Amino acid sequence: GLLGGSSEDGSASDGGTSTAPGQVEKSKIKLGLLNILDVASVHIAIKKGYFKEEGLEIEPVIIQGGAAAIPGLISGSIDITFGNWVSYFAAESQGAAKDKGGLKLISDGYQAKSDMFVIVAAPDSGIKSPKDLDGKTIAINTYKNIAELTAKATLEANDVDPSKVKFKELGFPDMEAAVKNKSVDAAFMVEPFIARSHRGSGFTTVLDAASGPTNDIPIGGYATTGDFASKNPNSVAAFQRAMAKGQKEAQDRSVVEPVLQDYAKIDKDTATLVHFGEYPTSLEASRLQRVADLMLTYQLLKEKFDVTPMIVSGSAG
Amino acid sequence: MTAMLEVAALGHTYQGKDGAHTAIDDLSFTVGAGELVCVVGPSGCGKSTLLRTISGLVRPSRGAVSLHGNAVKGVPDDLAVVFQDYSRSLFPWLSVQKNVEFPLRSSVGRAKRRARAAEALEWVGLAAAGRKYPWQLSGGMQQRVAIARALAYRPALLLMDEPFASVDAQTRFELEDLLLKIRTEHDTTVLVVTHDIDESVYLGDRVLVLSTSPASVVADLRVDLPAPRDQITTRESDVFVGLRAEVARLLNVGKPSPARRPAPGRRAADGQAARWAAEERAEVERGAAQRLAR
Amino acid sequence: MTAMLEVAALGHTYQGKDGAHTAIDDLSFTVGAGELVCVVGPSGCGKSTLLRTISGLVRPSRGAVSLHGNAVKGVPDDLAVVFQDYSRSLFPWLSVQKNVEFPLRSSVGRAKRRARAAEALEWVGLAAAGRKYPWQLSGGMQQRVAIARALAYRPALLLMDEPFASVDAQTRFELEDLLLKIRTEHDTTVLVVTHDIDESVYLGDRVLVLSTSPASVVADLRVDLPAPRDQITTRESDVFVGLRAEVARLLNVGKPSPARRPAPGRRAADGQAARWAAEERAEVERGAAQRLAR
Amino acid sequence: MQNEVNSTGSGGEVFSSLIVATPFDSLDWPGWLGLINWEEALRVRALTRGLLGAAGFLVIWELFGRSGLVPQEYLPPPSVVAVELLALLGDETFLRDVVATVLALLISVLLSVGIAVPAGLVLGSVAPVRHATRAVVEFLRPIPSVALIPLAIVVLGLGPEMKIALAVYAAVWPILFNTIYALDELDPLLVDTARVFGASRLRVLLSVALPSALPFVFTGIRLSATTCLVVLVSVEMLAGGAAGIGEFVMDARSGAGRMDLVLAGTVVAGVLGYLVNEGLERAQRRWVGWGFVQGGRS
Amino acid sequence: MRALSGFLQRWVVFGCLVLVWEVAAFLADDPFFPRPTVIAEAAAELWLSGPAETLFLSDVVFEHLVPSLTRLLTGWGIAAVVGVALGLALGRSARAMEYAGPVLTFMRSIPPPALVPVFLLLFNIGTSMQLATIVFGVLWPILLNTVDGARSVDSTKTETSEVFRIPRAQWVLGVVLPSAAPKIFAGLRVSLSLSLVLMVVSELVGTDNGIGSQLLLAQRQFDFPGMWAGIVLLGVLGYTLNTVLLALENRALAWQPKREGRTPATVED
Ligand SMILES: Nc1ncnc2c1ncn2[C@@H]1O[C@H](COP(=O)(O)OP(=O)(O)OP(=O)(O)O)[C@@H](O)[C@H]1O
Ligand SMILES: Nc1ncnc2c1ncn2[C@@H]1O[C@H](COP(=O)(O)OP(=O)(O)OP(=O)(O)O)[C@@H](O)[C@H]1O
Ligand SMILES: [Mg+2]
Ligand SMILES: [Mg+2]
Repeated sequence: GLLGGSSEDGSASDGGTSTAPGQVEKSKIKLGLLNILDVASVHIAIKKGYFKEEGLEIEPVIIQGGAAAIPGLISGSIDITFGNWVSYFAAESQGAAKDKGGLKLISDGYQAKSDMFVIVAAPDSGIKSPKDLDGKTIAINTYKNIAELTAKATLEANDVDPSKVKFKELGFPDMEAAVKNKSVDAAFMVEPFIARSHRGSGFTTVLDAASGPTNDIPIGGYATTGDFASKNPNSVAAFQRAMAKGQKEAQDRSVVEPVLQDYAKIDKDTATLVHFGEYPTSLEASRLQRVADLMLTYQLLKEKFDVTPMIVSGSAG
Repeated sequence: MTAMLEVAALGHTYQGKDGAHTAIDDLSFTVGAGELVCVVGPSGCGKSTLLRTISGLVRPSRGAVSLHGNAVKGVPDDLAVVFQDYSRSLFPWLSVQKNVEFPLRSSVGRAKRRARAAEALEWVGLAAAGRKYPWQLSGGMQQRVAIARALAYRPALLLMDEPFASVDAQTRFELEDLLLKIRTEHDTTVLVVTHDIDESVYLGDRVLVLSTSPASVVADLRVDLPAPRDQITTRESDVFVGLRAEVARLLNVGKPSPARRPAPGRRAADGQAARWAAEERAEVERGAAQRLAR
Repeated sequence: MTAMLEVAALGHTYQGKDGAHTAIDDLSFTVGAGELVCVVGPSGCGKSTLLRTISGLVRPSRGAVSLHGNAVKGVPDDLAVVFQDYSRSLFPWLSVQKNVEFPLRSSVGRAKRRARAAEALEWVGLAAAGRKYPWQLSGGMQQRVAIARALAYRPALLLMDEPFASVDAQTRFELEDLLLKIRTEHDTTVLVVTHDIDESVYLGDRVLVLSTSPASVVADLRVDLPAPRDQITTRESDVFVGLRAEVARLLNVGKPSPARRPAPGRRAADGQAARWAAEERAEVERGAAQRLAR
Repeated sequence: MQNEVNSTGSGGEVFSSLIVATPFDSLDWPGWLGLINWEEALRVRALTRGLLGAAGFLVIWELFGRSGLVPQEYLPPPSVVAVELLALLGDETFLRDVVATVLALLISVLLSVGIAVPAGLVLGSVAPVRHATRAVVEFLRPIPSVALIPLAIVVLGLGPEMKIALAVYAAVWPILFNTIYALDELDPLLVDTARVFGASRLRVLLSVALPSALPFVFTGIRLSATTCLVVLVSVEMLAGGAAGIGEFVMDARSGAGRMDLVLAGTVVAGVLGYLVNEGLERAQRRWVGWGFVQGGRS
Repeated sequence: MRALSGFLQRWVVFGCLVLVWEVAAFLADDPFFPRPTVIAEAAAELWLSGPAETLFLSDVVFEHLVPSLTRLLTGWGIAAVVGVALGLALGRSARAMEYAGPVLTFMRSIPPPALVPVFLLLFNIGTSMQLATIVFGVLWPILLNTVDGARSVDSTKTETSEVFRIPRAQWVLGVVLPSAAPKIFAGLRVSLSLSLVLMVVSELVGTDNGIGSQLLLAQRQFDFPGMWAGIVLLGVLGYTLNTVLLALENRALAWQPKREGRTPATVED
C-alpha cells in the first residue's frame, strides 16, 4: 500500500509551499466534525490558517455521533466529514452512497496509541487484570464499532473468550457513573474520560485495547463522496495539503492542549493528563485494510472488503 | 289551501342493542301552507321523533315525508326547529346575540343580521341579554333564545317542540301571541308540539292528537276559532272550552273508541275505570261542544 | 310546626366579565318541617338560583340559609334536587335503573336498592324503561327519571325545579298526586318551583310569589285547601279558584297589592285587566275532570 | 371574589369561579377591562402557587444533591446549576443556541397545528376516511423519530428543516387524536341545530364541530408543543447539525462531562416548555374559556 | 360480503400506498429507501426463519421482541395508572394544579436523552431504567388528557353528585372517570404508540437486547432493509396493540350514543 500515501506524505512534509497547482473549484467547505480529541488537527489547521493558505474556507458543522455524518454527506449538507473507518467501510459495503459515487477517503485522522483505548474498572471491583474480565459486563459506546472490535481482539489475545463477555451500550460520559453504580463491571473508555475517571474516581486500567493485535489500529479520518471528489479535485487536494500540515502540528502536545480546552471544553487539568493518539500524516491502504479485516473476523462485514478503491490520493505532489 | 307538508304512512323504529323500539307507526297527515298545527300526545309517544323525521334529521324506517310534493331527503331549505332540549341546542361558545345570528350568517349581511337578531331578542323579552352567554341565562331565558333564533331565521316551515315549557304563564301568553302574529305576518307554516291542551287549542288551526307509543293519529281536530285570537275572548268562547275538553278526552283514551265507556272489567284493575267515569262526568257537566275535524 | 328551612335576607350576585348581575335580592321566608311550598315567579327572576343556594351549591353573596337552625355550608345531608336541566343531570353512561340507584349505592344494600329504584320507576310510569340509557328516552321520560331518582332517595328536604315541565297534562296530574302522596307518607319537606299557577295552588301548603329579577318575596300565600286533595274536587273549589287568581294577579303586578283586582286605569294600557277577568271566569267554568292516581 | 364555591367533599373547586370565559368568535372583548383586577388577582395567586411548587421541587433536588447519596459531580444541586445558568445567560453563543431552538419550536408547533387540526376534522367527521386511513395511521405512529434521523438527513440535510420535520412528525399525533376524539364527543344536538338552519357540511365542521372541539384540541396542542421541544432537543443531541440547546447540552456532556452545564441547558429547555405551555394555556383560557365553565357536554 | 367490504375499506388505502412505494423505490433505487418486497424478505429472514415447533419464529423474536414488549407494556401500564390517578386528582383540584402544574410542565419539556445521566444515577442500567424512560415519556398525554377530562365534567352532573352527597370514591369512579373516559382513551391511544417510540429510545442506552436496539444497530451498520424491517415491525406492533385498545375502548364506552360508524360530526345526506 504505497500507492499515493507516500507521495502525499512527501509533499506535505515540505511545508509551506503555497504554490497551489490549480484553482480550487469550491472554496467554502462544510466540514462535519465531532467535538472529540480526534479532530484536534483540524482546529489547529484552522487556527494557523493552513486552509486559508490553500484558498479554502472551512465551515465546521458539528455533528453528534456518526449516524449523522454519512447521511449528511449524501444529502450534500456537508462536503467532507470526519468519521470512523468502521462506519465508512460498513456504509460502503452496503452501497449507502452509491448514488453519489460512493465514499472516498481523503485524509487520515486519528490512530490509536497505547493508553488511549482502555478498559477501566473501579478500584473496589476486584478486576485487576484482563483475565478478571471473563464473563463480566463491559460498557462500550457503540456496538459493532471500533471499540467492540478492539476489545474483542485484545480480550481474545489475553485468553478471554469474547463471546462470554457482555457488552452494554453507554455513552462515554455516562460510563463512569455506571461503573460506580455497579450497573456494569468495567468500561471501555477513551480520552478525556479515561483521565477524568482516573483522576476523579481512582479507576484503574485493566486492559489496553490498542495493543497486541490492535496495536496502532487506525480509528478515523476524513471522507467525502465520489461525486464531490471528482468534481472538486483541486479543493480535495488543497484540503489534503492543509490537513497534512495540521496533522503534523498535532504531534506536538503543547500545541494540542490549548486547542482542546477551546473546542472540546476540556478543563486545563484534564487536558494535561490526557493520552493522545497518533495524528498520521499519510493515508495508507495497508493500515486501513487491518480494520476491514478485523471487521470481517467479527462479522461486521459479510465478505472480504478491499479498501483501496475508496482512497483518493493527494493529487498534488 | 295547498298542502305544504305531507306525512304519509310514516313509521320509525329505533334500533338498539336490546331490540328495536318502534316510536312511530303508520302516521299520516297533511299540513297546508300557512297553517298552524298543534301536535299533542302522551309523553314518549313519538312527537319529537316525528319532528326529526320531518326536518330530515332522521331518515324514517317506513313511509315518507314530502314538502311541496317533494320527498324529504336530508334537511330541507327554509326550515327552523326549536328543539325540546333547548339548552343543549344553544352554542355555548357564542353569545346570545351571536347564537341568534348564527343561522343568518351565510345568507344575511352583517348589519341586517344584527338588526334581525336584536329584533327577535326584543320580541322574546331578552333585548338586554344579547351579550351574555347561554350558560349565564336561566332555563326559561335559554328557551326564549332558541325561539328567537328560529324566528329571526324567518323560515317557511317552523317546527317547535314544546317551545314554551320553561317560561312562566304570563310570558307564555305573550309568546303565544307573538307566534300567532309572526305566523300571520310572514305566512309561516308552523307545527307546534305541546303538552298544554289549552295552548294547543288556542294556537292551532288544527290539533293533531297522537296515541301512546307507537304514535299514530287519534284525531285531527279543526279549531274553528276566529282570527285574530286573543287571550281573553278566545279562551272564553264555548268553542274553545268544548275543544279543549275534546282534546283532553282523546288524549286519555289514547285511541278513538266507538263506545264512550269501555267494559268495566277491562279497566277496573288499574283504576282506569274510575278516572274514566270522572272525566266523562266532567265533560257532560261542562257541556263541551265537540266535533271532529274533517 | 317547627321551621325546617330558614332563608334570611338572602341575596346573590353573579360576577361576570360584563359586570355583576344580581339574581336575588333580600329574600326571606321559612318553611316548616313537612310543608310543601311552591315558588312561582317570572322567568329569569332567580328561582333556580334560590334552590342552588338552599342546596349549598352556591354560596350566597349576602344573607344566610339555615336548616334546622344550622347555617348551610356545603351541601346538607338528606337533600335531593330535581334540576331544571334534567337531561344534563342524568348520567349517560348508566342505564335508567342505575341512574336511579346511583345515589343509594353508598347507603343501601344491593337488593334493596334495586327494589327501591324499580319502585320509583314504576311510580313515574317507567317500569319498562329500566334497562335503557337516558339518551334513548324522550324528554318527558328523562324528566321522570330525574324525579324517580329524587324520590327513591327519600330525602328529608326535596327541591324541585319545574319538575313537570316536559310531561303531558295527564302524566302531570298523576305526578302531582304522587308527590302529594309521597310527601304525606314520608313527611318530606318539599319546595317546588313551577310556572303553572294551578299546579302551585293545587300542590302547595303555601305559595311563594317572587318578583321579577332581582327576586324578592311578593307574597307568601297560605293555601287553605283540605287534604287529601284531588284533581277533581279541589280544582273545582272556590278557594282554589280564588287563590289561583290571586297568584296570577300577584305575578303580573310583580309586587303585593291590597286590592284583589287592580285599578282598571293602571292596566287598561296593556289589556291585562280584561285578560284577567276572562281567566277567572273561564276557570270557574272549566274545572277539569281528572282523577287521583292511587 | 369567588361567587361559586362548593365546599363539599365531592367536587373540589368549581372552575367557573376561577376562569373567566371570553368569546371564541367575537373579536371585541367588552368589559374585559372592568374585571382585570379580579382576574389579575387570580392569576397572581396561581403564579404564587406555581412558584411555591417549583420551590418545593428545587428544595428536594438541592437536598438530594447535597445528601451525598449521589456524587455531586453527577447531580449538582440547583444552587450550583443556577450559578452556571446565570453565567450562560450572558453568553452569546448559548443565547444563539436558545434562539435557534425557540425558532424551530415555533415553526414546528405551527406546522403541527396546521397539519393535524384539518386532518383531525376530516378523520373525525368522515367515517369512511377514518376507516380507510386507520391502518396507515396506526402503522406510522409508532415509528420513532430517532429511527428516522438518517433518512431525514439524507432527504432534508443537516439543517433545521430536518429537525423540524422530525418534530412535526412526532407532534401531529396528539393534536390529531384529540381532535378526532373531541369530535366524537360533540353533542349531536348542536350539529342537528346547525343543520336544520341550513348550515352546509363545511360550515357545520368549521363553526360547530371545530369550536366545540377546541378546548380539547388545545390540550393536544399543549402536548404537542412540548413534544416538539423534546424531539428538537433530542435530535440536536443525537444528530447535531444546526445549532440548538440540544447541541449545547451534548457538547457539555461529551467534552468534559460537565453535568452542571448539562443541567443548566436542561433547565432552560424546561423553562422554555413552561413558557410555551403557559402562553398556550392563556390562549386557551381566553378563546375557549367557555369550555371550563360549561363543563363537558355529553 | 359485508366483512369483505369492511376489510377492503380498511386496507385498500394501505395496500395502494405500499404499491406506490414499491414502484417509486424501484425507480429511485435508493439504498436508504428499499422496496417493500426487499424489506419483507429481510423481515422474514430475521424473524420467521425459526423451526416449526416455535411457529417458525426465530430466536431473535424471543431474544429481542419478548423482552421489549414486556418492558413496553409494563411501562405503559404504569404510566396509565399513574397518569389517570394523578390526572383525576389534578383535574378536580384547581389548587393542586396550581401548585404542581408548572413543575409538571417543566418536567414534560425535558428530553429523555438529557435525563439519561440522572436516570443512570437513580436506576440501575437495564429494565428499571428503561421502564423509567418509557413511563417518563408516555405519561404526559394520559395525564394531560385526564386532567382535561376530569376538569370538564358537566357542571350539572357535578352538582347532581354533590346534592346526593355521593361519597368521594364513588364520585371519582362513578362520575368523573366515566365522563372523562373518552378523553382518557384519546390519551391512552396516543401514548400506546408513543410507548413504542420510547421503547426504542430507552434502548439507546445500556441494553443488549430489544427490537429498538436491533433497529438502531441495523441503522448504524447501514443495513437499511434490516432497519426498515424493524420499522415495519414497530408498525405492526403499533397496529395490533391499538386494535386491542380500541376493542377495550369500544367496550368501555359502549354507552356512548355515537358508537358504530357514524360520528356526531358526520353529516349524512
Ligand atoms: N352562572 C351565571 N352567571 C351569570 N348570571 C347568571 C348565572 N346563572 C343565572 N344567572 C342570571 O341570574 C338570573 C336568575 O337566574 P335563575 O336561573 O335563577 O332564574 P329562574 O328564576 O330559575 O328562571 P327560569 O324560570 O327561567 O328558569 C337570570 O337573569 C340569569 O341571567
Ligand atoms: N335514540 C333513541 N334510541 C332508542 N329509542 C329512542 C331514541 N329516541 C327516542 N326513543 C324512544 O322513542 C320513543 C319516542 O320518543 P320521542 O322523543 O319522540 O317522544 P316524545 O313524544 O317527544 O316524548 P316527550 O313528550 O316526552 O318529549 C320513546 O319511547 C323513546 O324511548
Ligand atoms: Mg319530545
Ligand atoms: Mg330556573
